[in-house]
Amino acid sequence: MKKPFVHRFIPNSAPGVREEMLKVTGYNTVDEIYEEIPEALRFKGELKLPKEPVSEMEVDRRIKHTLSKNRTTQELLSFLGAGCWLHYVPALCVEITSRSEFMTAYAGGDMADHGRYQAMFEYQSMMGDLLAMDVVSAPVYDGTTAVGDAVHIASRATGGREILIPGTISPNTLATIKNYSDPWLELRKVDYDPKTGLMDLEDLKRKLSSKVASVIIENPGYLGFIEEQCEEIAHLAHEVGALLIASVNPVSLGLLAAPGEYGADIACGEGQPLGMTQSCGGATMGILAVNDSDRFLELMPSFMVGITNTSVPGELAFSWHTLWERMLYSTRDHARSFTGTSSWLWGISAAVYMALLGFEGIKQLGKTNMQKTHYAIDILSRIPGIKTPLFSSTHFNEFVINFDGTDKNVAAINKALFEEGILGGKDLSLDFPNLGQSALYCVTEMHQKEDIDRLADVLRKII
Amino acid sequence: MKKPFVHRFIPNSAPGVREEMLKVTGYNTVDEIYEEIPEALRFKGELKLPKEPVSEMEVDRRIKHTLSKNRTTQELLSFLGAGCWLHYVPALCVEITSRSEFMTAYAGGDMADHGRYQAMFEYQSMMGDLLAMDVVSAPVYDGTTAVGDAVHIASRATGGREILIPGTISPNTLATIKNYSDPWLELRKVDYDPKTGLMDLEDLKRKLSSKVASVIIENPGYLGFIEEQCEEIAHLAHEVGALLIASVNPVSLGLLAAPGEYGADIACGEGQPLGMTQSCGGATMGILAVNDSDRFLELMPSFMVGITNTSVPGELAFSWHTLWERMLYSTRDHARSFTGTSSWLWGISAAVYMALLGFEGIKQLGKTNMQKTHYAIDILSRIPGIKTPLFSSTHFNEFVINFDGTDKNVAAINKALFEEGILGGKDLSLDFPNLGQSALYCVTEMHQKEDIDRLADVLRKII
Amino acid sequence: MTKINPANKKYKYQEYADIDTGYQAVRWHEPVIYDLSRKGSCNEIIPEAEEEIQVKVGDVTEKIPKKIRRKRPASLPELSESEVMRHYLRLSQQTFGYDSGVNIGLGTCTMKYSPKLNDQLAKNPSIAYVHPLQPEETFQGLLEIMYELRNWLCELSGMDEFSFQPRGGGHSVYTNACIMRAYHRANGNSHKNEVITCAVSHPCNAGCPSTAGFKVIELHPNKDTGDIGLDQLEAVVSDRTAGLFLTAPYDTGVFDSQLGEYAKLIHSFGGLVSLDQANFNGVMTRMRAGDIGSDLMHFNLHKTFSTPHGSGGPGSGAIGVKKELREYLPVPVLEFDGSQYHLNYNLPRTIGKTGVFYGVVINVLKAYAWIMSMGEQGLREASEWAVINNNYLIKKMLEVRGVEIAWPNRRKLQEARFHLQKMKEETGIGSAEVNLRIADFGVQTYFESHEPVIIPEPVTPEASEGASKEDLDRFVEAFRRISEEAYTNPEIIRTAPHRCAIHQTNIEPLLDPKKTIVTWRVYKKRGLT
Amino acid sequence: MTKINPANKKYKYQEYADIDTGYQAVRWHEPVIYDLSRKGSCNEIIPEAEEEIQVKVGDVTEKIPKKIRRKRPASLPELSESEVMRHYLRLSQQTFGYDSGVNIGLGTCTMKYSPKLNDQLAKNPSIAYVHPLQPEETFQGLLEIMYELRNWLCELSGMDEFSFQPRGGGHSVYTNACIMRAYHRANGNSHKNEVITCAVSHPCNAGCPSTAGFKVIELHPNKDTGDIGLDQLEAVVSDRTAGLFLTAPYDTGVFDSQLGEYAKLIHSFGGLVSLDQANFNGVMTRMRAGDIGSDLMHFNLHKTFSTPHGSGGPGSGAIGVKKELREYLPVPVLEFDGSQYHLNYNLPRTIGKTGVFYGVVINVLKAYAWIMSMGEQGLREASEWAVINNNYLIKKMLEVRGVEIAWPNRRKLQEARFHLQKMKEETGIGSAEVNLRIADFGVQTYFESHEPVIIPEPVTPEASEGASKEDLDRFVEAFRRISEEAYTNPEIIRTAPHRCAIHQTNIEPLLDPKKTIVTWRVYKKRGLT
Ligand SMILES: Cc1ncc(COP(=O)(O)O)c(C=O)c1O
Ligand SMILES: Cc1ncc(COP(=O)(O)O)c(C=O)c1O
Repeated sequence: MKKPFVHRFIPNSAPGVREEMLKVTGYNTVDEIYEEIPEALRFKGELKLPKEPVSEMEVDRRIKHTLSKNRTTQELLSFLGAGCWLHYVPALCVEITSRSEFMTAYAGGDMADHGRYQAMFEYQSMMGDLLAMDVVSAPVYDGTTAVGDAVHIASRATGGREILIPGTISPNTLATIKNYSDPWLELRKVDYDPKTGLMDLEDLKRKLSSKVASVIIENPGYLGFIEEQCEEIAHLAHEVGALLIASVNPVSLGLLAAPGEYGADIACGEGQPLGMTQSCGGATMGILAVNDSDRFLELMPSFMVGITNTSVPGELAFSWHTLWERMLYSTRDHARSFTGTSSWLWGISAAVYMALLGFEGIKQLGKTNMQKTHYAIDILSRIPGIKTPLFSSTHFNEFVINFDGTDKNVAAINKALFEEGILGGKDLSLDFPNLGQSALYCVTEMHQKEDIDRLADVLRKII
Repeated sequence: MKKPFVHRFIPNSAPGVREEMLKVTGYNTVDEIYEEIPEALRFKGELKLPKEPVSEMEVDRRIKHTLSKNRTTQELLSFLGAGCWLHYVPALCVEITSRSEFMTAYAGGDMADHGRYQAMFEYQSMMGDLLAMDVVSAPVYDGTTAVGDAVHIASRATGGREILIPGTISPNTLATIKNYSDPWLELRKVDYDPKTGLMDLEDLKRKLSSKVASVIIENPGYLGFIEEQCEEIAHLAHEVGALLIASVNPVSLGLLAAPGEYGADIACGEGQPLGMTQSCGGATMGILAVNDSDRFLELMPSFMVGITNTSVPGELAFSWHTLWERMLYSTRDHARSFTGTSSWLWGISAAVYMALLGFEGIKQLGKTNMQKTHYAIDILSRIPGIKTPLFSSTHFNEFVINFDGTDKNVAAINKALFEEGILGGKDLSLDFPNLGQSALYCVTEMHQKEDIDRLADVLRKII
Repeated sequence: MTKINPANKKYKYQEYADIDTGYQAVRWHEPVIYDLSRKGSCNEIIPEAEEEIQVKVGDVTEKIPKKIRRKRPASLPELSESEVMRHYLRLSQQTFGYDSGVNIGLGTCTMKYSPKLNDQLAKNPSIAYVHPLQPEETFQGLLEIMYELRNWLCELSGMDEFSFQPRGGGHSVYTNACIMRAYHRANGNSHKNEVITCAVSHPCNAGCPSTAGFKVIELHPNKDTGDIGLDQLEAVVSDRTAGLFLTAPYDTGVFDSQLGEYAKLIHSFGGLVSLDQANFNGVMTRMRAGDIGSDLMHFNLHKTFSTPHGSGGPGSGAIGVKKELREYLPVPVLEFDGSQYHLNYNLPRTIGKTGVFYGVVINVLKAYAWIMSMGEQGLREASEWAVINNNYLIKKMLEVRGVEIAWPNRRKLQEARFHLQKMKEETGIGSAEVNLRIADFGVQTYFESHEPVIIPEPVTPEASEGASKEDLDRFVEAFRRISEEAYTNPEIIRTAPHRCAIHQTNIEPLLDPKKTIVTWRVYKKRGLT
Repeated sequence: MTKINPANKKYKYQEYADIDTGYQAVRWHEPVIYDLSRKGSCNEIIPEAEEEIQVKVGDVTEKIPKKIRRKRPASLPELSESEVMRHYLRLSQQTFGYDSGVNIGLGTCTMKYSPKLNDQLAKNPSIAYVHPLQPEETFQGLLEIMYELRNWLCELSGMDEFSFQPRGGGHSVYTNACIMRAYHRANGNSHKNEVITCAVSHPCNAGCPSTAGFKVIELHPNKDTGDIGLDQLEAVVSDRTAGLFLTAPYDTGVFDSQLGEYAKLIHSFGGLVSLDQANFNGVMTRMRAGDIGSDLMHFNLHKTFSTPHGSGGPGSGAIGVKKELREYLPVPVLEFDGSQYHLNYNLPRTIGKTGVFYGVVINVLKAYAWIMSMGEQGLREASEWAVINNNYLIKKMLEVRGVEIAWPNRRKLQEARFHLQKMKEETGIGSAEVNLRIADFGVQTYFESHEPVIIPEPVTPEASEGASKEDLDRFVEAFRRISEEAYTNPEIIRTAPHRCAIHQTNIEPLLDPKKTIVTWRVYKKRGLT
């Protein structure tokens, strides 16, 4: 008999249970069962792995020790955004998403897991209101994959093969959708106005044709400015039968027109600002929505929780079986999507966030962000050698600083800032070489006036 | 109409609700109701308080900022114990005690709150097993008040007026029970053997008489040694009709005899090691238990959850109405206790802790503590000028270091240690002047070998 | 809009059960944890000492003298981690917390929302991992918070100094009794050994002075006014009077109109006044104990000041005293020298300690965060809302057949005492029975009354500012439906609850010390009898 | 010892309801959050900008061009904080999580205990407050953890490099398909545009290559063996074959005995093999994808490696490739130079990105902590237990009347496909019906089968090492009782559930795009039809 190996994560590993259970199975040893794996395929070598189990306390100690090598945006003063933002995470978002039931549920039936289906329906509904869109799916992986999904929807809906994208598109999004559109679609950049950053409508018109499946806009743009021509772009796109995909920041929608208001057919975005910590970019959720049109509903690739009734009159219920046949699970070899397990927990976080702040709260949040951002722009723009904002449009909570007027490049400036405990904005010189030595700065509600002043002081000192 | 003041903690503060509700009440204004307070008693002055509400984010920011001025035993290497110990807090204790239902429930009925009553019964049961006592109450405030309660029980059970206490008793406990025994009882210290720290049985015999209500022992003693004469002390006490009160460290009971095993009539202790963080001494629970004897049961001052059945055959239930008439709520002007709201949440933590570790786990924990402590004693005792352990008895996880052989006092040594990031042991020179320049050191499972080695190195350097 | 189960208006309950309420608690039928035990299951939470240490010191447990070694292993249950988690998760779900739903029933408890932020802040390592005996300069942040709260509470109470050492309301009143005792002794007045209280103050106002050795004189409220009345007080006050211990407002909801006169009278006999303001919730910014003659008083941070009730604690008491009594406070007292915060132990007349260290510091933090969140304006509004909510409740409750109120002539602040004497007479259903049934409606049970039960068949709910109109309506609706049942089908009530996790609990054996069992080990030996 | 409600053996259910199971979920009848809205309620979570800033910049929102300003306020619900808390607390209680109870039903999901420590560690500010674009040297701790996990997964899989960029299993297979596409293109083999998979591999093995533009050939398992068989494969493989996408073991629990041969065959045609080892749980340390010819593969950290399922994510995929394919991986790849960890973006042949940043880093941390907790020994034992538990379950399930198993001649590892064809024939009750009823027994529903449904009336539970014998017995007991009902009183099953938070859901409208409603705003407009 094998010496029992009792492990805290294996209830049956208590002494005696193995024998008792093996007896029922009819096998003498578990190796007998493993004979099912052909001899040749079985692994018999040595693994370079830690051999022994480690106690909980020791795991805690070691990992905390390792993590303590990280420096954080709580300790450092960070102006990094570019797809992952430092927003306040309400205590309730943490409380609710930490609830064991939500944290550990998975794929249970409509009735057994009714609570999380209702929560997800509520996420979809509130997000629908925020976006002014009628159909919202459970969150997909992240904001970039949401655009990827949107691109597929658009091409299938229109039959078009071209996707027009803004010249200022987020490099992350671009990299992702490059894969997604391959081999179905061709991405073509539309020029932007170098002064305002806005989409060049003339160039757009030039590139629009019946081959175009959709036009993508980002609002606010990756470079922080507000794209104000949404309605015109929608109109131009629709004229040639193309769709408008609007990728938006949900916390801007208290102030900015909602995609549904300017005629977007598909809306997407990154939901991380809705109650998720930065987590090194590891806590994200993709927002995906379409208008309530038969044309798009069945093209949604991801789970949607629908509302329905039950055998008891008056009782409402929620189910994830919504249009099951459109999903990968059913379409299989003809699928045009792959979203399975995605980001439901963060959808619940977003639901809590929206319910907690309400529309007025989100509006106020937007205002706070804009005011702080404009304060930063204002005082930074006074620093000799600095040009900001690089674009003349209105900015939401990110903006570009150009350092060409100094004798330092962004890398050097960021290094110098870091020595003062500041994380400077994202260096744009690689992704946008035509912007010269520019960096993308982000200011949110989390920045105090003195933080911004400190940035200005230090910048003044080092450039 | 008053401008509505909408606050996130006041659901009705939404606009319009006040008017609607006041109308139902029949009053025009709330001031009309307040007229019930006689004019002369009403406050009309100015309060020096922050006027305006503060947003959640701002509260979070300010308090984190203030707290960041603290230095912690995670960052500093701490050897402080003396009533509040640095033990590992299992993740499950945090998880369970953070559950909203447990965190926010209070005084609901047996059936509405059945879960927490069952949890409390389980705490009592597991603690009873650990102590080998048949009657355990829900936790009282802390380990010192538990001794205070014990003293009352003993005097009421025996009619005695004297309490004999160990010469090495914890100063905190002593201070508390001085109040508790006033005016009912007289505390008399029993000498201890200066070599071993153990209770001087000859002195005990001298002081024992029919006037004695009880003898208190601490095990391990406040000064860290194991009191090994418990059985003899119990015997001697019982001979004169006095009771034995044993105040014990619950995590020592994997190794040390349980109070019930050596004839203690009342057991108490501080439960903080059972899954509570140090929290500046703010997370404590008093363990209180007696033997299953009619003599004591009704003298228990605190809530006890009893087991019973229900109207449905076979169903077990739990109730806090146990012997209601013994409680303050009923005895009122003849009460000999005052425990109301106490430390139930920590009782649940302790239940989780005991269930999670099991007896074997607690035994192992004790062993780890003892081994590390003895390792510390061993290497520290080699440092010239240091005498440790001051007492020759076996130690559990605390021990006394005497620095009389150095030219520095404890205060100076602790200061020097602190400069190296070490929190030295508790200075005993005030509470135990006869021990000279001595300090009480604590070593637990949380100390790594290199921590102890570092202490030794630094001590060697500074003395 | 009453929100009892709106979707369910058309629900044919009868199909599934004979008695429906629009609510059903979860029923896990979860066994006592011992019955989940599996021999040999264990969880490696704590590691063994490092190899090197083990080699160096060996099995030091053998150094423990035989006679003091554990003899028999404790028969703790043995489960694996996930099973422990599952078990307590289920028990938590079978617990009706504040967040779970309407908690208006629990009068005198001041059930209100405990902000989650505050709970999270209290777990911050910068407080969780502070040892109380660290040098003061290493936890100035915490001391600052404590000192600020002290300042705020001084303002709110009109007192001069505060201590947070007591860990609850009873603990506070007791500590105040100890201070009173010390004060009279120090002034050579050891003969002052009587305290006066009243039957509608929280029982600890009688019990704590008694525990501190005082003889307690208990007055009853006047049948007509609900006050105790100066006449009664004059009849018992004497040179032996050490002090007066009263709750304000009373558990009955009556705010004694002559408090000021009582204080003067007591003072004229050299006594002190200790006011129990655990239930301060209706009068914040409206009255201050210190202004109306209190020498000592206390707040419950776990009531008015929102710290979570933790299933029955940790609470936190905050005692306030006038400056003359400061020197008697338990040590240490907080001080601020303009730049640093200190813990002063050097109080020659201190009563010493009534509990360990500095009290429930985590709750001090939570109360501090709560007041900061409210601001003075918020505190004032909170009290107003407690009062409006309660008066709304009164009006609505009195519309329910069989429900009456004590001292209807008095305006009530944060709570009121109702009673069901009429219902009892007419149907046989009284308060205890209704309380069995009410949780079936998905609202928390209610507090009936402290002893002595002066008003028979008492019902004492309390609607803090945390209650919404919808909550109040739901609570009243439950009462209305139960009243209907009382008059039509009282058997439903007598056999209640039907919608809780378990069924009607038989408390009879728990009232008999011969039958009482509070641990599994005794249950295993004796079983229920 | 079967622990279905032992106390309740003598419980007269009939008194209270006609159908009892020893379980009842909570029923809050909680409205949709919009129906809890109160006009004007709001919560000050985020402050306004500081006075000075406001004064300085004014209302900058007016700078937003009119045409892009929000036109109509979103009609989000308005509740106060405690009401939001209560609502979601209740919804959570109406959710049957892993910790809630037996989750054996969910085959292919590998439901196991997610250690709470790991969840807590993932909230540590040292990870929660790291921005992905910080300089590498400021998050070496995190990179170290990622790199170590990479090393461990390389060992466990026999692959040479890992990427954590995919955020789930489907995402992983898709990313692998992109790599395969890039590889063939880079080698001038753009004509290789067919992939082969089989019907009992997870659907994403067909769907993801399809999404990546491949033509997908789907084989069916052999009726007798459950394998696909070399003959079938030989019949479809060709020069156009880009690769093979298989799950191992199959969803049916069958471990294809000819995997090695398939790989050789595919390789001989210049194709690649991508193995889906999301369900690695039964074979850890027993077989390695890399050793048996896989060029690409993936694990689901949210299955085998214990990261919590989060109600449907975040999950985390980990894709492993052989060194020849490293250059195609999404960027950045992790590197270690002996002292520092790096994120290398400089991979000339990279497919770029399939998702943002570095993947679900918090799950990487949790998986790392889990493997550390287990050690190699623990991993091996966990797999053994998954296999023993499953085989125990098989034996017990087959004792239940009407339950049969597919491919009974094959030994099953971590899961098996049962079916109820006999029960359906004999009683009219099939798998879908039983699945309606099972949650009434306080256990989670079960996974039936992926499409295509090759085995009619399928039932696919999976007993990971997290299941106890008692759990297994309870699950089987539920099946036994339902089977009894099927043969005696099938109406109970057809009208089920009776013990859940709600009643039988009508999914019919949700299968019709004309009727489907997924947001409240549309529901308010149209209502259910
Ligand atoms: C007025 C009053 N005083 C004192 C107390 C006692 O408080 P505790 O339970 O914290 O001892 C209470 C608690 O209900 C109370 O309402
Ligand atoms: C074998 C297998 N492959 C792939 C997947 C898909 O994983 P995900 O849901 O993370 O996309 C699953 C999930 O059930 C699976 O079991």
